[in-house]
Amino acid sequence: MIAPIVTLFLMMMVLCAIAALQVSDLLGAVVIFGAFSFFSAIFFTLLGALDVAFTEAAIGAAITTVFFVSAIYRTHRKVT
Amino acid sequence: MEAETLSVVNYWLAASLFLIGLYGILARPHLVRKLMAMNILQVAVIVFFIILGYKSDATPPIVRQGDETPIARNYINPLPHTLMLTAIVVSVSTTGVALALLIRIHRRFGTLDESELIEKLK
Amino acid sequence: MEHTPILIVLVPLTSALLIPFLAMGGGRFARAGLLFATAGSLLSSILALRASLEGEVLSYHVGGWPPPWGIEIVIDPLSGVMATLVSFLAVLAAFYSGPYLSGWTARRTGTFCSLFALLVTGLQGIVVTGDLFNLYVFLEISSISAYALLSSGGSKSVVAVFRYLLIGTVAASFYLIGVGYLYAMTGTLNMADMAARLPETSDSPVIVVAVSFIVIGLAIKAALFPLHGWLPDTYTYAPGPVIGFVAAVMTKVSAYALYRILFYVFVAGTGPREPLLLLGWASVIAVVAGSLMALAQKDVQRMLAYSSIGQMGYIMLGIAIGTPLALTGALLHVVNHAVMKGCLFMVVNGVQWRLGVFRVRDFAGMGRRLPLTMAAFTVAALSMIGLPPTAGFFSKYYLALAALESGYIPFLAALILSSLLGAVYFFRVLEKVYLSPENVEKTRDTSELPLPMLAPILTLAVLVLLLGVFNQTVVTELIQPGLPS
Amino acid sequence: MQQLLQRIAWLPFVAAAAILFYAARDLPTMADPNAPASTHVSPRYIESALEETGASNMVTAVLADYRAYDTLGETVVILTAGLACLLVLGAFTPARSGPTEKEAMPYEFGSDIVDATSRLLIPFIILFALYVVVHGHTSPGGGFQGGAICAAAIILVRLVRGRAPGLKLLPTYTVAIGSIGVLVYTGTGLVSLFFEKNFLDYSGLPLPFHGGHLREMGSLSVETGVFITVTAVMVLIFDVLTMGSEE
Repeated sequence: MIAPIVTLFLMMMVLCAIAALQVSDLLGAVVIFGAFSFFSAIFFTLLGALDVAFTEAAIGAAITTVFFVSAIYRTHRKVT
Repeated sequence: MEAETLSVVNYWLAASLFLIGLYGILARPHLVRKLMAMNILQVAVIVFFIILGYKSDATPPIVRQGDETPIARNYINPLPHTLMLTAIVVSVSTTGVALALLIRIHRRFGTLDESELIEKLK
Repeated sequence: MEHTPILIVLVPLTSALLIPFLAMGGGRFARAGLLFATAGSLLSSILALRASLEGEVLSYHVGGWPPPWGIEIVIDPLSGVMATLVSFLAVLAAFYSGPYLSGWTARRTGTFCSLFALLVTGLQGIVVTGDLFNLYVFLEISSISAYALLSSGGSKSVVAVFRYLLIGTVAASFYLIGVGYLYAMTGTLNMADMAARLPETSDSPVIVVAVSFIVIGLAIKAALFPLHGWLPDTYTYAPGPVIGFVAAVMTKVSAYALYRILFYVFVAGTGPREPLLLLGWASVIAVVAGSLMALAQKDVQRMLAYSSIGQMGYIMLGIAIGTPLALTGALLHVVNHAVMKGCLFMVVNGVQWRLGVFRVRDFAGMGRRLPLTMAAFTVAALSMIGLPPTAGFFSKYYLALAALESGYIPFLAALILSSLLGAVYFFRVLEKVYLSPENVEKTRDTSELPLPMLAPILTLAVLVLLLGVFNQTVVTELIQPGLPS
Repeated sequence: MQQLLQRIAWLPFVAAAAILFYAARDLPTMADPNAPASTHVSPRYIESALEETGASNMVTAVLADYRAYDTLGETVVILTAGLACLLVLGAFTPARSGPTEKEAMPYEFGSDIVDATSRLLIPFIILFALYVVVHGHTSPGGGFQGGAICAAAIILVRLVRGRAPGLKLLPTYTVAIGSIGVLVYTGTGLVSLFFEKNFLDYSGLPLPFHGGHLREMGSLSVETGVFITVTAVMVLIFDVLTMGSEE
């Protein structure tokens, strides 16, 4: 039996993904992207993929976000 | 029956993530945004694989203390997890290289908008 | 010598790891390390090829785990020939890069050489692997190193490469999702094991979808026509020593991977045929469109890039027809095109490096200035057009025969049309080279290219002729053992 | 022509959507224990990983032993990315004379409280990273996760205290450290090559262990290599992204 909560988290991920592509402030988009990664980490935990969740949280949510932020700091932040 | 519906819904949501990523790469004009879309696309593939590995009524793939003879039915399939560790690492590597390229593009052309960039290249 | 299969990958890999340390002693050591990497890979490839030609498929179990649990490296005549081809061109490109790198700092040279060795590692890894996911990993190694190397040619190349990076990652994700579908249906990732288990499920639509995704993914990497968008800009602005190698083998390795999966995993013919026919029509368009667009270019390097798109169409056409004759043609064309395109790109980049010119009209009178280089260019160009006795004629001949034999007349027409177009755009350049007066100002250094650049160019030109003259031997000894039984 | 291509760009999107949604219905039902993926290759990993490789975490067993060659490739991907960043943005402004206070803080994140907190936390974060690597065999974790955590700790130092401590680990050194990590990995594999076993077959290692235990030591050594590479290259990429410029 698959818990509907799995589906719920997938929906959250889809919402975050859409938001990350639409928000006009790039830094805000990156933060939403971090949330997206975090939701996916929880999703992986629910499906028993503990190692993947761990890696996604450490690499996807933390390091990728830091990379994005440092690159945005060196370019520009606002877009239309 | 309910399980089957839910299963298809999950596959569809993973497919939607993939499509959102594809849409972002094709249609969003800003290069950083395209890069984010690329990451979403890769997470979609990871989600798909993790769904494949899941088994009902099974525990995460770590042998329980005292379980002398582990039976395949009782543990979730570890192979997709392994493969997706690789995929996550690949995606962060690609992102790093792409951001380095972006910084250079911005230094040279002063913009990261695709249409402005095409204008400046002419 | 049971370990030769793994050495094909390991030698360039280990050298790539040592090159950053060698570079601390100076750029020359880094270049020597690169030469060692490519030469070692070539040597092991030749040894493995010889062993596999004696009739036995070498299968190497990495980690001592038997497939499908562990990862298997497979050397059959097909992958042996491919590995030899890749490492041979890598050796030549390593020589060729010498003068180009001479002005760089030691650290940058070290990074460059290390990445080049990693590119070779990635391509060789794709060629020899027997595991679908392992192929993905090495695809990414080769792609990431190629992005970096191709972007070292100036600002325009960076923009082009960024686009290539996005498209390339999409392609890899497409491939990976195709592999995911296959894994869901068969539970295995080993190619041979999957081929054995697929017939049980081959009527499922999921398999058709999986084939489509894998074909689309690898076709993007191989720059098949509607999916070629990344190629022209990337190739045009790329730096010399890189493009001579990348243009020669990288798209071919993707085509090879596609061929391997279609004919060794799906056992094409028994599986679904629709994606293959679609591929055939796409390649017909590719052949014609590539040649037409090449005709419209003023920049020689861009012209060659578009011509590559057309030539990839030939290879895909052969794969799509799928008869033994067509496959012979396709595989022969993989070898031929790698050799002649490598030669052409090296010549054009050499001219650009020496004289700083790249447009067709700037090539006027070049035949008197750089006689040897231009002789090589002529040989390779004639081969691209497909005149006997050069190598290009024979692969086109096989493809044409195959198209005729299996009744695909439009395919045959496309072949002939594109050969005519090829003649037009290459003779346009050759006419400038030999018949027009010079128009480059006299002050520039106009002596022949330095030996490290000239030697690879001439080697490739001679090889074009040899492949043509001894084409019968090549086909029966090397190509035909590589066909699926 | 460009306009036309822009229009056509939608076609692959629609096509992909159609086939993705179409295929989903014919995939094996999610969580079905009788799906091919759960009944073919994977049972061996589950049933004999502990006995054959000594790791009770099956993911680590597959990662570092059964499919160690993949993981080697993956580590090489990371190193390649580091080198690639270095080639693209590899020039650093030398700061031998010592940066001024202002230059030392490209980000205005530093404050006394943040500084004190990070000083308190960072040793524990690094300790935790090492724990994650060493315990990868019995609990979730391994070289990648440990490396990422350790890199995060070092990046934290740089964010809080600016450039000055960052320049002590120049990219030239981090890339060398990254290479050493992969060399540890290939070295482990090559040792077994010399003892007449296949590449990465840990049963050939000359260590006083047997069976699963010996293989566990082999994969631990490999994980250490992964840890070194991931840490070094993640820090390298961060440095390049924040301070590098084209040569």
